[in-house]
Amino acid sequence: MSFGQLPYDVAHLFGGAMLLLSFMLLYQRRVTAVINGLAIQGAILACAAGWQGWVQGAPQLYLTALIALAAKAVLIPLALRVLIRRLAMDRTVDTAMGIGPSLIAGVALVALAILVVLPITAGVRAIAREDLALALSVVLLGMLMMITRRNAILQVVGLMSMENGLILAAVGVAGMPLVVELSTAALVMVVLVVAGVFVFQIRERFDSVDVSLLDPHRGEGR
Amino acid sequence: MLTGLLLCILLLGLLALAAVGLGRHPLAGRVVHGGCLAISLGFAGLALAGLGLGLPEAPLALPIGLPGAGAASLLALDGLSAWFLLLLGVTGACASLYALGAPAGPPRSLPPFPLFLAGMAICLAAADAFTLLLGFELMSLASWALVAADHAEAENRAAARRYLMFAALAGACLVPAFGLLAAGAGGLDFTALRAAPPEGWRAAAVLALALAGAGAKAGLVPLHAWLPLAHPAAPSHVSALMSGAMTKVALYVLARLLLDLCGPLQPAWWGVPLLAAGACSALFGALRANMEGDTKVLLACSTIENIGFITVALGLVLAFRGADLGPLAALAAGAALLHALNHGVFKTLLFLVAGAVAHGAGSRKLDRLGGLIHAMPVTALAALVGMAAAASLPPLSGFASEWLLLEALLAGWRVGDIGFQVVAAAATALVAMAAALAAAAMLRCFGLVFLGRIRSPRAAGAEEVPRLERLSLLLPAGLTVLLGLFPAAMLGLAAPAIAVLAGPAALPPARGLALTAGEGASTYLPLAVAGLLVASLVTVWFLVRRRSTGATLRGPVWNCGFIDPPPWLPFGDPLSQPGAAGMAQPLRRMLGGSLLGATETVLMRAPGDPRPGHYAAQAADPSEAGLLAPLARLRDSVAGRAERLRELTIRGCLGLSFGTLVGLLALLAWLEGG
Amino acid sequence: MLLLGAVVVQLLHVALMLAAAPLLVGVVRWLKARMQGRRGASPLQPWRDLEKLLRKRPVLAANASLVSEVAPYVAFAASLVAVACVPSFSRGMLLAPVGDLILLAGLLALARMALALVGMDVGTAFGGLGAAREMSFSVFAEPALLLCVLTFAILAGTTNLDLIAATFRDGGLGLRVSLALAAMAMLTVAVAENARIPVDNPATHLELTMVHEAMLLESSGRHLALWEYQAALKLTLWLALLAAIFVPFGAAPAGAGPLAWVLGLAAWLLKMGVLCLALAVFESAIAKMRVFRVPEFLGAALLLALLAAALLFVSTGLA
Amino acid sequence: MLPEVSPLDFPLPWAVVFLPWLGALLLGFLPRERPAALANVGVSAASFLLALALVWHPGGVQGWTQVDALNTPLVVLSFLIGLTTAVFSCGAVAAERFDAPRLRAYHVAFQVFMGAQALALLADNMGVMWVAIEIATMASVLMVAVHGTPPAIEAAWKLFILCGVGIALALLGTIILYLAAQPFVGHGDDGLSWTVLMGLAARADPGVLNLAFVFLLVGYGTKAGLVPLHSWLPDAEAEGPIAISAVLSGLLLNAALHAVLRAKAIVGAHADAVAPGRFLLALGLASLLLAAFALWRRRDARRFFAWSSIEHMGVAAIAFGLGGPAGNLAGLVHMLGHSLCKSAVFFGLGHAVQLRGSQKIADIAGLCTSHPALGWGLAVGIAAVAGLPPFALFASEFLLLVEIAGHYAWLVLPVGFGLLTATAAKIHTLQALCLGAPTPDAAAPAAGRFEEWFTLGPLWLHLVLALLLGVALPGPLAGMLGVAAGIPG
Repeated sequence: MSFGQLPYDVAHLFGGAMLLLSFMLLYQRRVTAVINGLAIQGAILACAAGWQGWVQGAPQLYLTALIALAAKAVLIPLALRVLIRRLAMDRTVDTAMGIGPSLIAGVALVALAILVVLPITAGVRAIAREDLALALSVVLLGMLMMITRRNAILQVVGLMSMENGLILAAVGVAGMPLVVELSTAALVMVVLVVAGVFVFQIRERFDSVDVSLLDPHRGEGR
Repeated sequence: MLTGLLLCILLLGLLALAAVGLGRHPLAGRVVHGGCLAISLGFAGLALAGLGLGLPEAPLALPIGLPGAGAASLLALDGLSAWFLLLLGVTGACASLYALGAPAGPPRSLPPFPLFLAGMAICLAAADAFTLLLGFELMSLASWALVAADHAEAENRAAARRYLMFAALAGACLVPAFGLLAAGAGGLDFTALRAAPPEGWRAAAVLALALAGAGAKAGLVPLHAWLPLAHPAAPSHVSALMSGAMTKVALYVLARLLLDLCGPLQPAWWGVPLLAAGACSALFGALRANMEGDTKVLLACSTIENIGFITVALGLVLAFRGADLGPLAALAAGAALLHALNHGVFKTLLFLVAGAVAHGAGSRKLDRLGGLIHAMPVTALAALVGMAAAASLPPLSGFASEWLLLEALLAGWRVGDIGFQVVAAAATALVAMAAALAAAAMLRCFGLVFLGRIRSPRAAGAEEVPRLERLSLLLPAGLTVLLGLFPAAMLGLAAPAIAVLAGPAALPPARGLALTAGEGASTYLPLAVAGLLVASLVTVWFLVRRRSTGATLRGPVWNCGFIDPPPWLPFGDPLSQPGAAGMAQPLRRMLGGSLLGATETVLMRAPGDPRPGHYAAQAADPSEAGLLAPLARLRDSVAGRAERLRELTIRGCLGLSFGTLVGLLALLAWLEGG
Repeated sequence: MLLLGAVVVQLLHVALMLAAAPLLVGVVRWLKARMQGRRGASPLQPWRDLEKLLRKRPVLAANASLVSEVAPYVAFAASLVAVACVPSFSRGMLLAPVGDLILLAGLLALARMALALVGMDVGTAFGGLGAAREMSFSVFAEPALLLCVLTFAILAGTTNLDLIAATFRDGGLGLRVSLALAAMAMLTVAVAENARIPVDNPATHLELTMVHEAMLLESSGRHLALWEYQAALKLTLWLALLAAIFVPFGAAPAGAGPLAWVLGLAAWLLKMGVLCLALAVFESAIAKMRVFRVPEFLGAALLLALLAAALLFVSTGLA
Repeated sequence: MLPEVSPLDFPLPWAVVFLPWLGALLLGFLPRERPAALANVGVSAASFLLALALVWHPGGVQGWTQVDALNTPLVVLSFLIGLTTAVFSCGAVAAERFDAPRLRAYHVAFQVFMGAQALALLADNMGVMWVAIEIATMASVLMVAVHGTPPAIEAAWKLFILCGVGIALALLGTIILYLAAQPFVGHGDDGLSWTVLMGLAARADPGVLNLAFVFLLVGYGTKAGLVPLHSWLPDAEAEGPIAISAVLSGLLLNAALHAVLRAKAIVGAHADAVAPGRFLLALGLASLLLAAFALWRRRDARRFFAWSSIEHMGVAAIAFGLGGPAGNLAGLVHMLGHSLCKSAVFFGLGHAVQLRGSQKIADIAGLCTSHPALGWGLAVGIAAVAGLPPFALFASEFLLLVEIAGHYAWLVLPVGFGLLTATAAKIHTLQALCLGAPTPDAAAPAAGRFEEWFTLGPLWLHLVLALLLGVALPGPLAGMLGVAAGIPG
C-alpha cells in the first residue's frame, strides 16, 4: 500500500486521534475529565485494532479490539471513578509541571518520536511506520504524564495511556503473534489490580495519594 | 622440588584447617606453630637446594587457575624466587619458634598464620600473573586477620582497616600492570609476558602502576601510612614476619615486574623514580624512627627506611642495566638481594626482641622501660647484635649490604646522563644520612630500653624470657653475625638471582671471601676486619690490664654531683634521666620541624612555683595531612552529591528513567542523522 | 720480599701512630696556649696523663652495666684498626686492601656507638644529652663525608684509600676546584668528628656546651685513659687522612726501601705539624657556636661536597 | 526455518518452569508455618534436581524455549540459590512472624517467582521472555510488600511503578524487534524467536534494530538495576522478608541482565547498527561509580548490600559491554559469583539482623565476638563480595581489569578507581559489622544452635562454590562458560 489509500488514511486517523487524546489528557485540569479522556482513547484504540484486523484479515485482532473496548473504554474508567469517589479526593489535577510547559514538552516528544521513527524504517511497510511513530508519541506522552502529575490516580492513567500506545503499535505491526496481545491484556489487568490494591493501602495509611509523602518512610532514618 | 614446595603449601592449608578445628584446645598453638616451624625450615631447605644444586626448569601446572579454558596456575622456582623463599623460610622459622615459646594468643589468631605463610610462598613461587596476585592478596587478607586479631581496641581496628585498604590498592594497581603486559603477550604466564616486553607509554604505565602497587604493600613513601600502624597492632611474631618477609615479597613483585618481565631493554631513566622513592622512604623512615616512643612503631619506621635502601638498589640495577653497565648492575643487584636477606633476619630479630621485652617487662613504651640489661641479659645481647646490624656497624650483616649499596651509588655517575648523576649524588647523601639516622634511632632504642635506670615499677620486676623464647632470639642473632662475616658466600649463593635481575652474564660482586666493587678496585673483607678488631681488642685488653691491674670499684653516680635518690624513689627520679622525647630533641629540632612538622611545647613554672615544668613534643607524618585527609574529604563531598540523587521522589526516579530514554532516543536520532 | 716490606711498614706505621697520637694532642694544646700568650704544658703532658690514669683504679656507678667495662676497649680497637689503614709515611702497607673509606666511616661509627652507649649506660642527664647530640651531629657529618668520597671515587675510580692516594700522587690531576671544595668539606667534617671548636670544646667541662666529654663523665681510671687515647687516635687519624688524600706528596711508594721511608716520615711529620698549627690557629681564632647552629655548619660542608661532585659531573660531561 | 535440534520430545524446560508453579499451588493450601516451610524446601529441592538435568540436555530450541550454554548455568545456579534460600527461610521464617495469609502469599510468591525467572532465562521467544519477567516482577512486588509496613509499601510501590514502566518499554522494544523480523518471516511466532532473529539480524533494517535495542535496554536495564534506572532496587531489597533480598539480588537481576544480553546479541549481529556494547558500557560505568560513592553513606546494612548489587551489576555490564570472549567470560563469572556471594552475605546478615533486631549497621557491631561462627562466616562472605581472593569475584574482576588494561587502557582509571572505592567501603562495613565490641542482642529469643545451621550451612556452601568457581572451575563447566562467552557477541 502507499499514501492516499483508504486503509492507510483510516489507520492514520485513529492513530492521530489517540495522539490528540493524549494531549487532552495532558491538558485537562479535572481528574474526572482525564478519566473520560482515557475512556475515549481506549475506545479509539479498540476501533483501530478492529480496523487493522479487517485490513490485515487477522481475526485475532478483533479479540484485541474487544478486550480493549471492554477494559479500557468501560471497566477501568469506571473503576477509577469509583476509586475517586471512595477516596473522596479533590477533583483537581495538581501538577508538578504546569499545563503549558507540559504541552510544549509533549510537542517536543512527538517531534522526537517522528525524528526517530520516520527516517529509519523506510524499508518497512508504510502502515506500520506511521502507526509506529504515533504509538511512540503516545507512549512518551503517557510517560510524560506520569512524571508531571502528582497524584497516584493520574499516574495510573499515564501508565494506562502508555499501554494504549503499546497496543496501537502492536496492532499496527502486521502479523504480530497473539502472545503479545494476551500478555498486554494480562499486564493491564494485573497493573490495575495491583495498583488498586496499593492505592487502597496507601489510602488506609495516609490522607493523600501524593506519592512523595511516602518518601519520609525510607528505612534509612537520618 | 616443586612438588615438595606444593606439598609444603598444602600442609600449611591443612594446618589452618586444623587450627580452626582445634579451636581453643590447649595444644592448638603448639601444633600450628610447630608445623609452621617445620614447613618454614622446609622452605629454607628447598631454596638452599635450589640455589646450590640447580633449579627446576619446567614450571609445575596446578589443577587450579582462572575460570576459562587453558589458564592453569603455574608454579616455578627461579633464582629470584628461590632467594626470597630462603628469606621467607628463615624468618618464618624464627617467628614460629618464638611463637612456640611465647604465651599463647587468642585462638582466632592461629588459623591465619599458616595461611599468611602460604600466601607468601604462593606469591613467590607463582609463574603466572593470576597465581601471583592470588598469593599476594591471600597474604594481605591473612595478615589483615592477624592485625585485627586483637580487635577490641579501636586503634587496632583502624590499623587493620587502613592496612586492608592499602592492600586492595596494591592489588588494584598490580592487576592492570599485568594486564598492560599481557596486552602484547598471548597469555598471563611469565614466559609469555617475558617474550613480549612493553614499549612506549605502555611501559611507562607499567612502571608507574608497579611502583604504586608494590610500593603500597612494601611501605614506600608516600604510601607508607599503614605500616607504622599495622606492624605494632599484630602479635610480635607476626609483625616480625610482616616486616621481615612480607614487605620483601612486595619488593620481589616489584623486581619481578620491572626487572624480569619488562625485559632488559628498558631505558636508564627507569631507575630514577625508584631511586627517588627509595631515598625519600629511607630518610623519612629513619627520621620517624628517631621520634617514635613505642618500640614496635620505631622498628616499623626503620623497616620503611630499609625498604627504601633496597628500592634504591633496585633502581640502580634498572639504571645500570639501561646504560649497559653489566658489572655495576650486578653490584647493585647484589646489594638489593643481600640487604633484603640481612634486613629480613635482623628485623625479625628486633621485633622478636620487642615482643620478648613486652613479655618480660610488660611494656612497649620506651618511657616505661630501662635498665633491662641487668634483668634480661640474653635478650639485651641479642638486641645489641640486631641493633648494631641495623645501625650498619662493621663487621655485622647490615654493614656488608650497606657497603655494596654505597659502592653502587658511588658508581652512579657512570650512567652518562648528568641529570641522573645529580640524582644519584643526592641519593648518596640521603642514604648516608638515613644510615646515620638509623644508627641514632637504634642507639636511642637500645639505650632507653636496656641501659640507664629503670623508669617504671613494672620494669623493675622484669625477668628473662623462658628458654625457648631466648633460643628464638639467639638463632637470628647468630645468623646476623654469620651473614655479616660471610656475605661473599651468600652472594655466591645468590648468583642465580643476580642473573635474573642483572642479566644472565652478570657475576656476583664477590671474590673469595671479599666483596668487591669497581672492577675489584675497592674491596671489603669482613673476616679480616673482624679478625683485626678481635685481635686488637684482645691485645689492648691484655696490655692495659697488665699495666693497670686494679679491679673496678663501684660507687655512686657522679654526673657532676648527683644527689642520692630519695627513699621513695629507689632508682632515682625517673625524670632526671633522658626520656624518649629528650633523646629525640636534637634531631627533632634539626630535621623534624621541617620534614615531619614536629612541634614542642615547654611549660616553665614561675620561679618559686614548686610544681614541675612540662614538656611535650609531637610529630605528624605529612602523608596523613598531605595525602589521606584530602582524599577522604574528596570522597565525602562526592558521596554527598551522589546522595542527592537518592532523595528523589518516585516521580523523580521515573523522571530519571524517562530522561534516560529520551536521551538515548535523541542520541540515536543524532547518530543516524549524522 | 714485598710482603715482608709490607708487614714491616704496617707495624712501623701502627707504632708511629700510637706514639704520635697523644703527642699531637699535646702539640695542639701547646700551640694554642702559646697563641693565647700562656706558656702552656709540654707537648708530652698527654702521655703523662695517660700514665697517671692507667695507674688509678676505675670507679663505676653502682648501676653501670658490662657495657661500661667493655665499650672503651671496643672503641679503642675500632679506632686502632681504622688508624692502621690510613697510610702515613709510606703506601703499600699490609692492610692497604682493607683500607676502604666506607669501612673507615663504619669503624668510626662503631667507636662512636660504643662511646654513646657508655654515655647512656648509667642513665644520667649529661650522658644521654651528649649521646643524643653526638649522634645527631653524625647525621650531618656522614653524608658530607660520603659525598667527599664520591668526589674521590669519581677521580680515582675506587674507594680504597691507598689507591686514591696513589692516584692523586701520580695521577697528575693537578689542581682541581672540586678537590678544593672537597677538602673544605672534609676539614669541616674532621672538626666536627673530633669534637673540636667550634662544634665542641675539648678543653671544657662546662656542662651545657659539651658533647664528647659529657659522655665520659662517669668514666675514670683506665677507662678514661682508653677514651682519651682513643680521642687522640681519632684526631691523628683525621689529620693523617687529610694529609694522605690532599697532600700525598713525599710518602714512600709501595715496596720502597728504608731510605724512602725516612723521607716519607719527614714529609709526614711536616704535614702533621702544619695541620696542627692550622688547627690551633683556627681554634684560637673563632669561638664555639651554639649546638643548634652545628647543622648549618655541617650542612654547608654537605653542600660544598655536593658542589664538588656536581662540578666533576660537568667536567666529565664536557670532557 | 527453526533449527529443531531437540531429539527428546519431553519438554524439560517447561517442566523446570512448571514444577515450581505447581508447588506454588500446593503451598497455597498450607497454612501452618513449619510444614509450609519444609514443603517449600522440598519443592525447591525437586526443581533444583530437575534443573540439574538441564546440564545433560542436548540444547537447542524447543518451541518457545531454548537451552544453550548461556542460560543453563544461570538456571542451575538460580535453582540452587532458590534451594538454599528456602533452607535459610526455613530457619528464618519464624522470626518474620507472618499471619496465615501472609505466610501463604510469601511462599506462593516465592515459588511463582522461581518458575517465572526460570522461564525468563529459558525462553527463546522474546515475547515469552517478556511475559516471564513480567510475572517475576509481580511476584517480587508481592514478596516485598508482604509485611505491609509503610516502608515495605513504599518500596513495593516504587518497585511496581518503576518496573511497570520499564516492562512497558521493554514490550515496545519487543514489538519493534518483531517489526525488524516481520519482512522476512511474515506472520507467526518465529518472528519473536531469538534464534530466528539472530539468524536474520544481519539482513534486518539497522534502524529498527537500534530503536528496539534502546527500548529493550531501558526496559530490562531497569530490572537489572543499572544507573540511572536503579532507584527501585535499594529500597526493594531492604524491605520485605530477608530471604527475598537474597533471591532479588541473586536471581532477578541476573534474569534481567540476561535479557539485555540477548537483545545485545541480536543488535550486535548487524554490522551497521549502533554498537550496543557502548550503551551497556556507559550504564555500567555510571552504576559502578555512583554505587561506589553511595556505599559510603549507608547506615542500613541491607541497603548497603543492595547498593553493592548495583555496583556489581555495573561491573558485569561493563564486562559485557566490552564484549568479546574475554569480556563476556568475565561478565558471566561475575554474574554467577555475585549471585553466590551476595546471597551468602544476605543469609548471614539476615540472621544477624534477626539476632540484633535491627538492620542498622551501628546496631550489628561485633558479631565475631558475640557469635564467632556467624561473625567470621559473614566476614568471609563480605570479603568475597568485596572482590578479595580467593573467591569468584576476585577472578572475574581480575579478568575484567586485565582485559581493560590490555585493550581499553583509558578505562583503567575510572573502573579501577570505582572498584577500589567500593572495596574500601565494604572493608569499612565489614569491620563495622564483624569486629569490635558487640552490641547487645535483641530481647527476642535468638535462634537456637540447630536453627543457626539453617544460616551457616547455605552460607558456607555458597562460599565454597564461589571459591571453586573462582580458582578451581571443573573442566566441563569451564568449557561451557567458554561456549557461553561466545554467545552475546
